[in-house]
Amino acid sequence: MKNIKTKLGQAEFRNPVLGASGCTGYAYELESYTDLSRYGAVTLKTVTYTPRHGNHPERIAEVPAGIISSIGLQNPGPDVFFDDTMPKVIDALDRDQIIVSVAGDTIEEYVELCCRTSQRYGEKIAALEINAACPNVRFGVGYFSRDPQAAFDLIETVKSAVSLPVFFKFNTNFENYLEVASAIDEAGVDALYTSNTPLGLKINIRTRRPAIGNVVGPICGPAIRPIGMLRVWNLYQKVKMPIIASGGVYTWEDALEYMLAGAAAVGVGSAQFVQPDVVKHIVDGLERYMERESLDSLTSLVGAAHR
Amino acid sequence: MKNIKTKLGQAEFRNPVLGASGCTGYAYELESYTDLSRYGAVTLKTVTYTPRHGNHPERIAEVPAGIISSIGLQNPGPDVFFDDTMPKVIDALDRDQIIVSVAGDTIEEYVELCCRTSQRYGEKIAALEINAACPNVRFGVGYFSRDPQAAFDLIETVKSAVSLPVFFKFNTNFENYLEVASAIDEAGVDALYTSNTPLGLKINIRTRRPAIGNVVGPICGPAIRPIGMLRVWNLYQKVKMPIIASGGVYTWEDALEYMLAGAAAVGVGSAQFVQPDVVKHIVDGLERYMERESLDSLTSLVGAAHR
Amino acid sequence: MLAKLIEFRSVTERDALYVFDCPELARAASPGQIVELKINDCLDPFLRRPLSIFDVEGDTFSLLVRTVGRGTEYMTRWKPGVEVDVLGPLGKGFSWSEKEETFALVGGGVGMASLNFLARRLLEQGKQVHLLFSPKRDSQLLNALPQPERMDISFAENRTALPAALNALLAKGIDRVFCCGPDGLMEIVAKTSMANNIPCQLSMERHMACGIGICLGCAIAIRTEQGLTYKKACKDGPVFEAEEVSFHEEH
Amino acid sequence: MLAKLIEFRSVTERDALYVFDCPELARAASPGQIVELKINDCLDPFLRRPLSIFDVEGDTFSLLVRTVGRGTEYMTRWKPGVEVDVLGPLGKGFSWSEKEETFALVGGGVGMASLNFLARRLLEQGKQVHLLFSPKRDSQLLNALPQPERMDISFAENRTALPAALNALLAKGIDRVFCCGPDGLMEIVAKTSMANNIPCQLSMERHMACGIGICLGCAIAIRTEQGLTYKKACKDGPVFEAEEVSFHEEH
Ligand SMILES: Cc1cc2nc3c(=O)[nH]c(=O)nc-3n(C[C@H](O)[C@H](O)[C@H](O)COP(=O)(O)OP(=O)(O)OC[C@H]3O[C@@H](n4cnc5c(N)ncnc54)[C@H](O)[C@@H]3O)c2cc1C
Ligand SMILES: Cc1cc2nc3c(=O)[nH]c(=O)nc-3n(C[C@H](O)[C@H](O)[C@H](O)COP(=O)(O)OP(=O)(O)OC[C@H]3O[C@@H](n4cnc5c(N)ncnc54)[C@H](O)[C@@H]3O)c2cc1C
Ligand SMILES: Cc1cc2nc3c(=O)[nH]c(=O)nc-3n(C[C@H](O)[C@H](O)[C@H](O)COP(=O)(O)O)c2cc1C
Ligand SMILES: Cc1cc2nc3c(=O)[nH]c(=O)nc-3n(C[C@H](O)[C@H](O)[C@H](O)COP(=O)(O)O)c2cc1C
Ligand code: FES
Ligand code: FES
Repeated sequence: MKNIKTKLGQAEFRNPVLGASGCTGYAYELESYTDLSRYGAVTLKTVTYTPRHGNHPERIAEVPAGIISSIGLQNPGPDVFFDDTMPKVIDALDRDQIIVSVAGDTIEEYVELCCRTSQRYGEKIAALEINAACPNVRFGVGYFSRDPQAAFDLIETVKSAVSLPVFFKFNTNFENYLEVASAIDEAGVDALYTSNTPLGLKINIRTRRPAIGNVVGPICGPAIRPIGMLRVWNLYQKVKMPIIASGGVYTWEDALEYMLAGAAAVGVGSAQFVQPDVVKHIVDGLERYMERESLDSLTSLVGAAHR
Repeated sequence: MKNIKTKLGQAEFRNPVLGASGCTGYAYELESYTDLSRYGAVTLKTVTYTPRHGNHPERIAEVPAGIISSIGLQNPGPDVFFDDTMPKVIDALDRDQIIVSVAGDTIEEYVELCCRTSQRYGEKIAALEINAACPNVRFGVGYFSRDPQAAFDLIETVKSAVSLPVFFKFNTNFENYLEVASAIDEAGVDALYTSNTPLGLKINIRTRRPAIGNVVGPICGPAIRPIGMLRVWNLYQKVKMPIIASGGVYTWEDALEYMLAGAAAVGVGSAQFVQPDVVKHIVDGLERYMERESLDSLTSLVGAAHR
Repeated sequence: MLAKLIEFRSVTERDALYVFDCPELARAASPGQIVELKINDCLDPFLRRPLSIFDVEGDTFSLLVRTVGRGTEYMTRWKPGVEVDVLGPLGKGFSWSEKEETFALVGGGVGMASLNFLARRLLEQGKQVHLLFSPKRDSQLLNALPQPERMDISFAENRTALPAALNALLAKGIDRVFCCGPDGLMEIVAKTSMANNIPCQLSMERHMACGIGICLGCAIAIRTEQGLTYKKACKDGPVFEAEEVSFHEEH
Repeated sequence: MLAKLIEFRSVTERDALYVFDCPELARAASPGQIVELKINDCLDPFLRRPLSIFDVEGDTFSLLVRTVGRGTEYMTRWKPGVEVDVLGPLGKGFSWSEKEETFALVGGGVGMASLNFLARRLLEQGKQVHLLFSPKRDSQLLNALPQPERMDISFAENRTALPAALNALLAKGIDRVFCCGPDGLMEIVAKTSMANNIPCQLSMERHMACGIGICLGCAIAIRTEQGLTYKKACKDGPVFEAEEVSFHEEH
């Protein structure tokens, strides 16, 4: 019997293909385009401690095999999120499919958001995701992604405050990403989620100005997959916790490639913009592959390229 | 009268579109595929202090909108280069089109290579290019690209040893690339040449092993252009010397985009693998653009997106 | 969803009309809505392209497309018979009330695309349609209109001449204004209409990644009682009320 | 250079024959040479694809292509009439001397592709051609051969059976062996031929970026008197002498 179920720390998912935060909306928007039950899970758009308008347009610029985006974490804040959004999410997804992503400017804000989520919806979601790419009021953007001690403190505090599984989503752009990952590993997170999106710039040659209102933004999409692949490869050799890899997953082959490099699961982001039912196709593809290769599970393939 | 001539420090070229080292062979191989006189210049494949066999195959892996390569600086070494290769190069290109790229493991090796080149061919070439991406025997790969002091010493020593224009080609992958660039700026180089190629990995899902013999290799091609664009943007704000940008240039629009970001000239690399006459097309395109926009020169556009 | 190209026709040197057979989409579409087309089946160009529905007739819909970049250039090479991957109809289109009788449609260049389908529906309901087009030098575009004789068509030489031309038109007694074109033109039309106290709807453009409301890439600054906020061009729009759109203010 | 596809024919479930009109290339080609095809005009797939010239007749050349990945899959969608961007003929092909009369051509799977054109030229010169094909289960591929009746064709069940089959063939008196197939098969053929003191040429495959000698991506390890060195499959090869190719040794 082939089994595509995927355990990430304390959390268990129906399959290893997850909708990535900010690229899957609140899932219910996709209901008429795909079969939502085929998602391993969906990480909802990050909710921040206070509502955020987001960045000035243009927010999207196409680049070869990818996009530069600059959304600025636009979201309605926790009150609207809990009262209006979550009920619709719960209608669209099963409990084991819902991951709530939170971000704050301080550890206290993160913890409060986690606690509120846990109190209100703890029974109805699968996990919490700490988006560590948020600007820190004192130390700037990505602080919790680049300071091992801050990352450790953040996770340790959150873990002791809630009993839900906790994922740590961070950006591997900083040279010390392996150190940060080690700190997280020690702090006892359920899974490490990598975004692997380097910063980029595009200039509009007609206006002769940056194409993005904010000038700079992270690059996502297949273009950056080989970068993500290398970082997952390196992380797999460094840490023990399961890795969720995002960055350019478009086909089942891409998902498999990340798993061979060491990812236990993958997050699918911008591919959904182009093909809203892409997650279903990836899961179908992985199942067909297991069939063809007579694999009972994909677990044995995780990190297999290292062996 | 439109004038597309390009001054880079002491060196002057017929146009700002250069064939990048390692992607243009020794130029004469391209004679039957394009009009070599349309190249602003060609940087020849890097010659190292001692001959190098290069890396074990496979050396090439295709990725979305680019490739991972791992050549390992294969070259026949200076004796064969000077005696057999250079005469053929001189037959194929004009003096102002020839840039010789050198690399050593120590400053002494660099200097000796520069002096030998200068003595033997000083009258017959336009410039020397210091490939700073070479492994250092003591401090590992990219030492001269990541240690500002080492970079400064290297350039200062070379500049005082030869009178030819000198370009410094370095990789912007290290977090301190702006510091390194500042050091070079002070050392008084004629131009800064950026390669902008992040490291990547691909796994062959059939063999379940890395696709490249060497596991890891730099990614080049359009996929990484937005990364290069941002780094050139940042460098332009930091340094005074002219910048030569490489990384994903394929069309005249790409060349123009780099110039708007701050590059005085561009290096065209892997695009030539796909379209051996691509440099001619880029130069034609820039000339047509100047015509259409009634521009006398492109100089006013260099860095224009900052203003 | 696949749509089969059944006709391709040049309208001007840089604009072309594409007619697709796609019953499901054609039947569901309403004026002002858009489609998102996949240009080819590889990763370059990466994103779909958002285009207004120019017309609907029976099982077919058409697009009026200006060739401006890689994607639209690629489209000009499509041959009838090709099947194209399309999402749609998407977004919220134009709206009006039964009581309103006379409409001014202001089109700026290829922005005119979304107004033709609107005109068709208005005419079907026996309404009166005035089309004001700017800039006049682009008027060859109107060759794409299937029923020009049923509208009253006038021109503004350019943007400078537009306020006067629109004022003249509004003076005839217009119940509602619809506009689609570049931001600068729409701002003029919004101001002029509001100054005349005539309701006005604008069809807004933003670079889009998804077209279906999941990326928040297509932000339009909207005035609300609580201050400025961003709405989605692809889902809350592309059509917005003129009063609510903020063309300049930042937060 | 553009080559126009004039015929497309399935040979097996996963192999197809493509015939192109391209006088310049066809006239210049010699057996063992390759072409580099651009799959489409966008950035994905990025690289050209190297393919052996399967045959040349008058102004046309043909390719026998196994569908294995994105690029070759894309090719199967080409319709006759399409114009494809091609570089070639590239590289150094097979060579033999006038005195040699009897040849063994050993093909492994679709590696057979480069041997058909060779067979044609040998037969034109009145030489005797023995084709040994492995593995037998792939023999449907031989349906692509235009003149099978003019060769003596035999089979090896698989790689294990190959040395015996080749020894039997060589025993008939063979002047030279040519081989094209997977590395593992070529190594066997090289060893067996050398053991019999019969000259042997191999057509080698490597991932290629440029195909024209400027990237050094297609390295083949070659034995020389000064030790191992790397040569370029695209320019110095793809055909090499069996003695010079090193299948295993690293530096
Ligand atoms: C709601 C909406 C409706 C539209 N309706 C029409 C129409 O009916 N007819 C028509 O000709 N054009 C229309 N456009 C503009 C059209 O989408 C762009 O011209 C087209 O995407 C350009 O693609 P390209 O590949 O040729 O150009 P490129 O410049 O190569 O495109 C690069 C990227 O920029 C985006 N982009 C470029 N220009 C625009 C633009 N003006 N607006 C939004 N995104 C842009 C592209 O979608 C792509 O992501 C509409 C745009 C929007 C947002
Ligand atoms: C000198 C030479 C001659 C060849 N002749 C033929 C022929 O006549 N018929 C035929 O069917 N095939 C031939 N091949 C193999 C053919 O080039 C590959 O099967 C093809 O490139 C695969 O492309 P893809 O996009 O379908 O596969 P993908 O796996 O998607 O290709 C990805 C990348 O890997 C490269 N690649 C994949 N497989 C190979 C391979 N076996 N050898 C070299 N590069 C590879 C591709 O060129 C591309 O760069 C030849 C290869 C070489 C080097
Ligand atoms: C438009 C956009 C919005 C995003 N918003 C968020 C977010 O709110 N929180 C988060 O953790 N990641 C966010 N991301 C990052 C994605 O979840 C994902 O990690 C990244 O895009 C890489 O995956 P991809 O290449 O498949 O798109 C966003 C990405 C994009 C493109
Ligand atoms: C196959 C290959 C070989 C290269 N060899 C060299 C080299 O010898 N010396 C050097 O300075 N750069 C070398 N480079 C880097 C290129 O010159 C260029 O900076 C880089 O590829 C980015 O440009 P591109 O994206 O246009 O390819 C090489 C790149 C490739 C792909
Ligand atoms: S384009 Fe994605 S939300 Fe509108
Ligand atoms: S493929 Fe580039 S040198 Fe052979």
